[in-house]
Amino acid sequence: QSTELLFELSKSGRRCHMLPASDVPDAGKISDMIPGKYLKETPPPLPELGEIEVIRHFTNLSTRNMCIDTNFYPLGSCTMKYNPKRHERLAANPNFSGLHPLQDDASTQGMLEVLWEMQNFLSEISGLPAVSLQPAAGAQGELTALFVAAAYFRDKGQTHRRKVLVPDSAHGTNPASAALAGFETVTIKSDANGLVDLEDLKSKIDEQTAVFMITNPNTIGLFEKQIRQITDLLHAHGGLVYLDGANMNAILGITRPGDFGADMQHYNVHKTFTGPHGGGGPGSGPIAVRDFLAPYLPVPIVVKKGDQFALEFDRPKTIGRVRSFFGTIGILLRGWAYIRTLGPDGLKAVSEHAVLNANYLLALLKDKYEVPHGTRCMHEFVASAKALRREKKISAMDICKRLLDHGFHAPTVYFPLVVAEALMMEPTETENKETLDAFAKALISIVEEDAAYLQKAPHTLNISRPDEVKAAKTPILKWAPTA
Amino acid sequence: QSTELLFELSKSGRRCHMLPASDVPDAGKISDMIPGKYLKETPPPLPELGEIEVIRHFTNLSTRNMCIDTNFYPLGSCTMKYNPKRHERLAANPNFSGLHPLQDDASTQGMLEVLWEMQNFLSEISGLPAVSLQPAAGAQGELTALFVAAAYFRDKGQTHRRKVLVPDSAHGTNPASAALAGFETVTIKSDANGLVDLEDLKSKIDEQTAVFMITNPNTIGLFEKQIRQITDLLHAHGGLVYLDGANMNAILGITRPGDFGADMQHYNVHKTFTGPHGGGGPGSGPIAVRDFLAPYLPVPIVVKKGDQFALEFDRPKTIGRVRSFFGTIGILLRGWAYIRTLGPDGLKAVSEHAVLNANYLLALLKDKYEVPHGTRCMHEFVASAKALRREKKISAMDICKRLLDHGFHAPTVYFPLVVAEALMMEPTETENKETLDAFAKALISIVEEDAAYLQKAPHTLNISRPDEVKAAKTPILKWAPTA
Amino acid sequence: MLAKIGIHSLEELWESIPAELRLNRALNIPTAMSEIELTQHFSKLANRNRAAGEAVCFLGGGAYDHFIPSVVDAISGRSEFYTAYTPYQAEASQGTLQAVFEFQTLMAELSGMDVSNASMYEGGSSLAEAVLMAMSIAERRGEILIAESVHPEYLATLKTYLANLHCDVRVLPTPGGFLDPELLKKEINSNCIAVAIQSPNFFGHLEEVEAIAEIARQNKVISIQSFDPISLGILKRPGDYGVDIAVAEGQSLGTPLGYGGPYLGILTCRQEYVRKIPGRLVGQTTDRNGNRCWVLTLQTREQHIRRDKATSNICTNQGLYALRAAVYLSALGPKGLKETAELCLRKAHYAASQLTGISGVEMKFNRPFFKEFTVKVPGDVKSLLSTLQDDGYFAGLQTGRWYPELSDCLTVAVTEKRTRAEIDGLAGLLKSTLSANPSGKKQKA
Amino acid sequence: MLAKIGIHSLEELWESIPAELRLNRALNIPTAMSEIELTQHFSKLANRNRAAGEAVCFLGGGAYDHFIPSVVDAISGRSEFYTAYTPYQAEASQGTLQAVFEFQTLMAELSGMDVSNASMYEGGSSLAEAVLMAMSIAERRGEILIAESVHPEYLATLKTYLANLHCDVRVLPTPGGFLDPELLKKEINSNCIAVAIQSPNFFGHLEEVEAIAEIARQNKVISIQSFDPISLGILKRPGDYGVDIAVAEGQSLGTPLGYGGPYLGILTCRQEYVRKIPGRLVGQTTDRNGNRCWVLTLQTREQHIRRDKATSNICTNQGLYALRAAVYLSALGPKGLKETAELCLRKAHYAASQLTGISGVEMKFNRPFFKEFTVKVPGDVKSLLSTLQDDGYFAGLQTGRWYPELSDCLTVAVTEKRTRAEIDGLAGLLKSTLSANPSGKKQKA
Repeated sequence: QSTELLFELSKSGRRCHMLPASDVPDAGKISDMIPGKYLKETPPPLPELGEIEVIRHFTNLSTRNMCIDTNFYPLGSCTMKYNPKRHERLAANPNFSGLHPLQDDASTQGMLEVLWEMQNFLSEISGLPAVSLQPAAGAQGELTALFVAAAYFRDKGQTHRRKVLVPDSAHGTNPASAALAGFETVTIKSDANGLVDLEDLKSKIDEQTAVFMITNPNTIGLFEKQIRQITDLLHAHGGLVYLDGANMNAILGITRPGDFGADMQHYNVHKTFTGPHGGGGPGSGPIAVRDFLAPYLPVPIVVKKGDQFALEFDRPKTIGRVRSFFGTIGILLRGWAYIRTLGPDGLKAVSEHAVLNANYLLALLKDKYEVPHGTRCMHEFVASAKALRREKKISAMDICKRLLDHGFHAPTVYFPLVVAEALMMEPTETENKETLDAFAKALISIVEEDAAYLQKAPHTLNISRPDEVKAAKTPILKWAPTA
Repeated sequence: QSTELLFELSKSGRRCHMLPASDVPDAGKISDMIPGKYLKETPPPLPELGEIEVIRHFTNLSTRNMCIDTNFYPLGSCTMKYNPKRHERLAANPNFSGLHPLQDDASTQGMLEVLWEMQNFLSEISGLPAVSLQPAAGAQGELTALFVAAAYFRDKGQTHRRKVLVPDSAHGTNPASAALAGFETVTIKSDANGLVDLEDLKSKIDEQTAVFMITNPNTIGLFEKQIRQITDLLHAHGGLVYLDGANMNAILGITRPGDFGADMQHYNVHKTFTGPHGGGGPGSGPIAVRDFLAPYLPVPIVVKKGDQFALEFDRPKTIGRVRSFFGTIGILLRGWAYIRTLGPDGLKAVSEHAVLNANYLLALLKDKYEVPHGTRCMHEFVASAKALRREKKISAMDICKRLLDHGFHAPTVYFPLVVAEALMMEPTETENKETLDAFAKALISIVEEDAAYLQKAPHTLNISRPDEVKAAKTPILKWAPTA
Repeated sequence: MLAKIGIHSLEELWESIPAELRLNRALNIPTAMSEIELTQHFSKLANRNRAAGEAVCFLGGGAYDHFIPSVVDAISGRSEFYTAYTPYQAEASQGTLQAVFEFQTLMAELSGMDVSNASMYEGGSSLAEAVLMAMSIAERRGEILIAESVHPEYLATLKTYLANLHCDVRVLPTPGGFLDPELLKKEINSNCIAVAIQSPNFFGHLEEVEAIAEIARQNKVISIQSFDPISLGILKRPGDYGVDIAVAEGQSLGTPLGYGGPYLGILTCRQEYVRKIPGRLVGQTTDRNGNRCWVLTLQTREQHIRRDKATSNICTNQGLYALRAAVYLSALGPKGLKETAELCLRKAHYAASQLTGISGVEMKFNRPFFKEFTVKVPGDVKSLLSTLQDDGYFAGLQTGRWYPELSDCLTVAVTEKRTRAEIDGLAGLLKSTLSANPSGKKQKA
Repeated sequence: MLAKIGIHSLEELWESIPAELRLNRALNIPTAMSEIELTQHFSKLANRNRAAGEAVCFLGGGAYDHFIPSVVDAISGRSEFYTAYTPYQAEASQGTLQAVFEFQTLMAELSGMDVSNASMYEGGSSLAEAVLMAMSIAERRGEILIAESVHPEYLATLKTYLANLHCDVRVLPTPGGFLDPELLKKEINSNCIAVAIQSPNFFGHLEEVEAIAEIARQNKVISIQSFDPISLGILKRPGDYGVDIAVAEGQSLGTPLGYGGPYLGILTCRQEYVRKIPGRLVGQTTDRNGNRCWVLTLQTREQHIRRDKATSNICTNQGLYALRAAVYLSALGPKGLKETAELCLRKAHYAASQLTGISGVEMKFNRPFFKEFTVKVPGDVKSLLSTLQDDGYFAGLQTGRWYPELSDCLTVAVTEKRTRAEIDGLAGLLKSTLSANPSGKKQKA
């Protein structure tokens, strides 16, 4: 089907959505209501299309995507697990989706109860008592937590704490968030086992240290065994430990950040509690913190007074807001529904199966693919195509693109940065054994193929490899009639 | 993606939908409630699948279909026009979709008002005063009308009227319906112009004639100009005229069956009033009849008494029922919404554009494709590949299959039977000029291709041509473990 | 476009329609509405309906308030399924064809029968078509026996279908709430073509299917059973009993109540009758490359080829609702179906025990039942129902609407969705209503 | 699977987690619910909410009850869109990439700006990110001027974002209901980096965008406007006024009210700032066969490559809601957008005339407005609103909640969905309430 753009399909005079005539008494021309200097004669040059054209265009576009409902999607760290359909049905309930954010609390008691429960659930799962549901995505959750940390240190008069320590295997948002919260970033090395290099940490920690941002399990898929020593060290120096919660899927009901010494964490509701990813959002990034950090959380927080729920705004030490209105409700509702349908045993089973599947896939692959950091992992692991590249001229990217031909989305590549030619694979708990077997078989068959053939992959998709350099050199970011 | 069957994907112990535990007091074993002789120890051997497997399976299956939302579908006589999305939203309204069919009328006044209006709309559009919305599909509408005719003649003591006359270009359901209503079918020939051969009709009509079933515009896409003479002739002999309403899309607000002499007609709501076709149903086949036939219509009918609506069952001469409950409500609601959003001008515009599009397509094709019955048509026309077959060994079927490669669904082929190598094309009013141009271009390019290549078409779909003879010879109608 | 056609105005499109036959006025229907107006108008109409979801629904009688898992809507809402036509072009329709083939297999497994077709309109006409099929198998006209405990609307449909075919329908009385096999033995004769029953029947009770199928077999009469798909999670299947043709209303398998339609007709039969089966069939075959694929098959049976020799005129069927049923059963699996059936059974039996615990309320028939049952209640049933409805309960069907001799009865259906609190609520309300006013009419405040 | 891994129990999976750190109890959360139970429970919760659809909604303040055409839900409900991830693998994600490229183009056309990114979280943080972007353009720290008439929650967000960046936010008062350009001229100085306004502003009134952009330009200060997408069907666009960065809450473009999220942040700017734009960008390129295609581009700006030099940490954005906006605008087209805007305008002005026709009610500010306006009412606003709500009207926002000096005001929003009957209903009820009880408190029966 066609890939013409909306604008190319446009024909003057075509209409899809029709509006009713005005039913209020005619008050004359528009310029009688608003002075002409504010008005524009003609509306913006949007495309003109009939309904069949709108629907065919976007329906056909949709078929040019892989997605969880059609393909296995082992995108490490992104936790692309199946999104239960019951969540979609609930989130569409008009008595939830139709609430205006500025209605009074008396008219939103059902909503507030869900949100209040969600605060409690996230608190219990992290082992940290206070929760803010406001952040719009994981990265904003990180940032919010660092705002909280900055406010805390300011409140304590410790404005000299300017440093945020970040492992070299961390997500790229960590240092970016630190910078935006006004901190300087110090990188901590990984050791040969892929864990935080304790000696390096010790050498860099000092009285200027504000926060250590750690991902645990880390992005290599390993549990930081020395986590207690690390958190003790930070606390001994008056610093805080921030837990990047991107990998929470591995430890639900198994171990809790609050119990291993983290002071703050964010969640990716859309990963751990399976909000659909929407082709790049919306996310939702609630944070949980220790008691002494609670006063700084953004407002509002849901509180329960007797049997009534209310939004609490009156929190004098709050950092304020990181967005307007309450938060990414639609995703929070799905996360709440997920937790309610799984219960404590189900949540623990999620992590058990996520880790089981990752270890099984690792076991299937380890003879053919180098996995630099051991033969066991948590919910994901990182293979390296370094040797393949050297010996057979097969890069991680070539493997990825060829996997697409097999009907599998590619793993995360070239991340974390500490592994050369990294292929970061996270099968998640929702995939079955047959899928993992088929995926491993495809990966193993690929390394036997001719490198020149792989370099031209994919061979069966809508397009071949795009020219990314050209895209960046002279960016074309919108359609223009002459383009 | 895989085409394994559900049953092949099944693994013992997998579950998708979970049920709650019983919340009523335990009354013991099942066999304490129902004697063991009625019970089966093990449930039927249904497949066992997780939710991700169910969703991936059917989602991937869906991508192996062409449909209106992705492709042009010029299936003559089937009227595959675009189905507005607003209809789907309305039909899902829980206060309509959640009504039990045996609720009392007081609790269904909104529903009854819609149905009452729909009766009136269909009456006005056909020019026939009485309507039954009960028939489940067009074919059942035909049958119901013939039941009505039979009851009418029985009531009048004219049980000798045993014959139903049917043109040779008629839909196959016409004679089948006649047979099931206890009539004998007499075929009326078409003349050289593709219209009913008046002389043949005159020679066959007699006092045993009960009904003449006519499609107008007929399946060749021509308006039966002599329709008034035909209907007068029937009436003069004491017979009734039945109008097959499959082609109503051509004449909405232009001419009315009641006005040109028909006594009964059916509608295909899913064609004319754009209910989605669902991959082969549901349909909805209401009928409209003259006053003197109204007493025989199935029960119930919606009536309005004061400002209240009610189902009327007390109609002593009724033929009874052709199905349980009211009818195919979901499709009727969509049809009602279509009529309400188009209004009188919009409905007329439907037919204008349907006929305009068909004539335009005909004009584009007539130099390359033989169109045996003239250079003008109503909403559809029938081309013939007879000459192509003779000269280039290209059959109608080859053309069809090759069109699929171009991203167009095929026209109706080998129907009507009166045209050799028939290609029956109905573009409908919802397609735009660019689509018709592209379709004509594809059709024209095909006849220039090598016959051997065409005979192997399609080349780009999920499968090549299936072996239909094998399928019919030893039918495999269900999966079996050993198959 | 006009120029290409060679005309100058849209008016010329109609030149083949004689002027005197044209409608020279606008249709007398309301003027066009925008989507906003339509939505607002429809919403007002919706508020004049009271859906099953807004009251506690104990209504059955062939349409049941079962739960529909969200996966069913998710799949049937894909436009590749719902905006496709009948899969005439197999190469462009493998999605629908494979799904229907799976539906056929599921129906055969569910019913224990050998073969299923691609679906029928709904339960009532399925039964009528089964009888037509029996006539076609018998190759003669003759008498059809049918139990009075079959759904009265199915019976009415059957009578309409047979009205012109010189084939009598004889209704066998069921005073005990089921067809007594001894009665059948007496009534069956060599003129009979088929005997039709429904189990569980309209009153909710089980029929003696095994005995009836056996009597039919001995008399060379085709046995037809209309069944409840959900009940087969725990009950023996038509195939286990050896019936010849088994039909059903498939609404329970993932179709909304929808005021009665679209529903789903199911028709299954023994292998030997496969070429007599009405409607469409999907068969497995291979393509030219040897790949497994599916096509519409045995179409020669259908009316568009055999035309006036057809024994059924069914053409379009219920493709989308067959898909829904396939997704529903895939989602439930054997354990889910069994658990659903068991919940229905337990809750219905609990409801029966609670209702019959009320003074004056008793079971009408002493017969096993699955999810529906008929009780005798004191006073005027119609006003009793109306009172209960005012308090938020659709308490059951007024049995006397179809069976005048059962005018003191109420037929109550209980699905897996009903909770103990709802059942207790109904029982409590019924009790208080009856004790306040034994005539059943609530005194308005 | 255990054998393949080389372990004997699931417990062994956790051997890398020190035993003392493990949670040796079940999580203290409620036990699992089936879908049936969840549905029933959620339905009870839903009944404790009163949605905008169940009352007549005149609430605005950055979230508006606009109509959402059914095509929007139909497309965004396709799982190929909503269950896909960020389009990192371009070859397998052309659907999302092309849709986002179309979104970017639509946003540029809508706002009259040169470039749009792939979306931001929502309106408030978009404004904050626009200011961060301005700081990055200025390559220095300095003062940010912002009109008090900007949405108070956007202002709060901005302050939080800048709290640690040594950059002061100075709020310019708007006593006349808009930022007076003369005031700006006085307050602007060489330390300023950016000036931010919202038009239509929180009170519903238009700002003097042209004058303000001009003053900013003359002072080499970045001008930032937060706009209302719907208003641009009739109003001059940010690009027409020459603002540097234009942001918006895109909720009006096909996103449900949803109690405030997910919403859609829009960020557009002039071409010269393209490499300073935060968030993702989709660019057009060609594949190896020369076919036009789309990729994520200019990713070097993003934090996962620049890491600690990033000036924004935004990563995941609002892909699905950008898609919804693209479908919404495609469905409306230029005429639909204009008609929608005109309906909002006409109905809002009618509502204003009806409300100010009531004794004691008057416009607070004498300024042009689009679909929202602020009136002064007698008596206690909070109890007045509560009274009107009891009668089915969400009559407006209590302006004093954010502006204590406006405690006698009500801000009323009117979309194209509001009918004359609803507006008359509100006016009638307000009149009768006020005349019955000038304090605004309705006497309960």
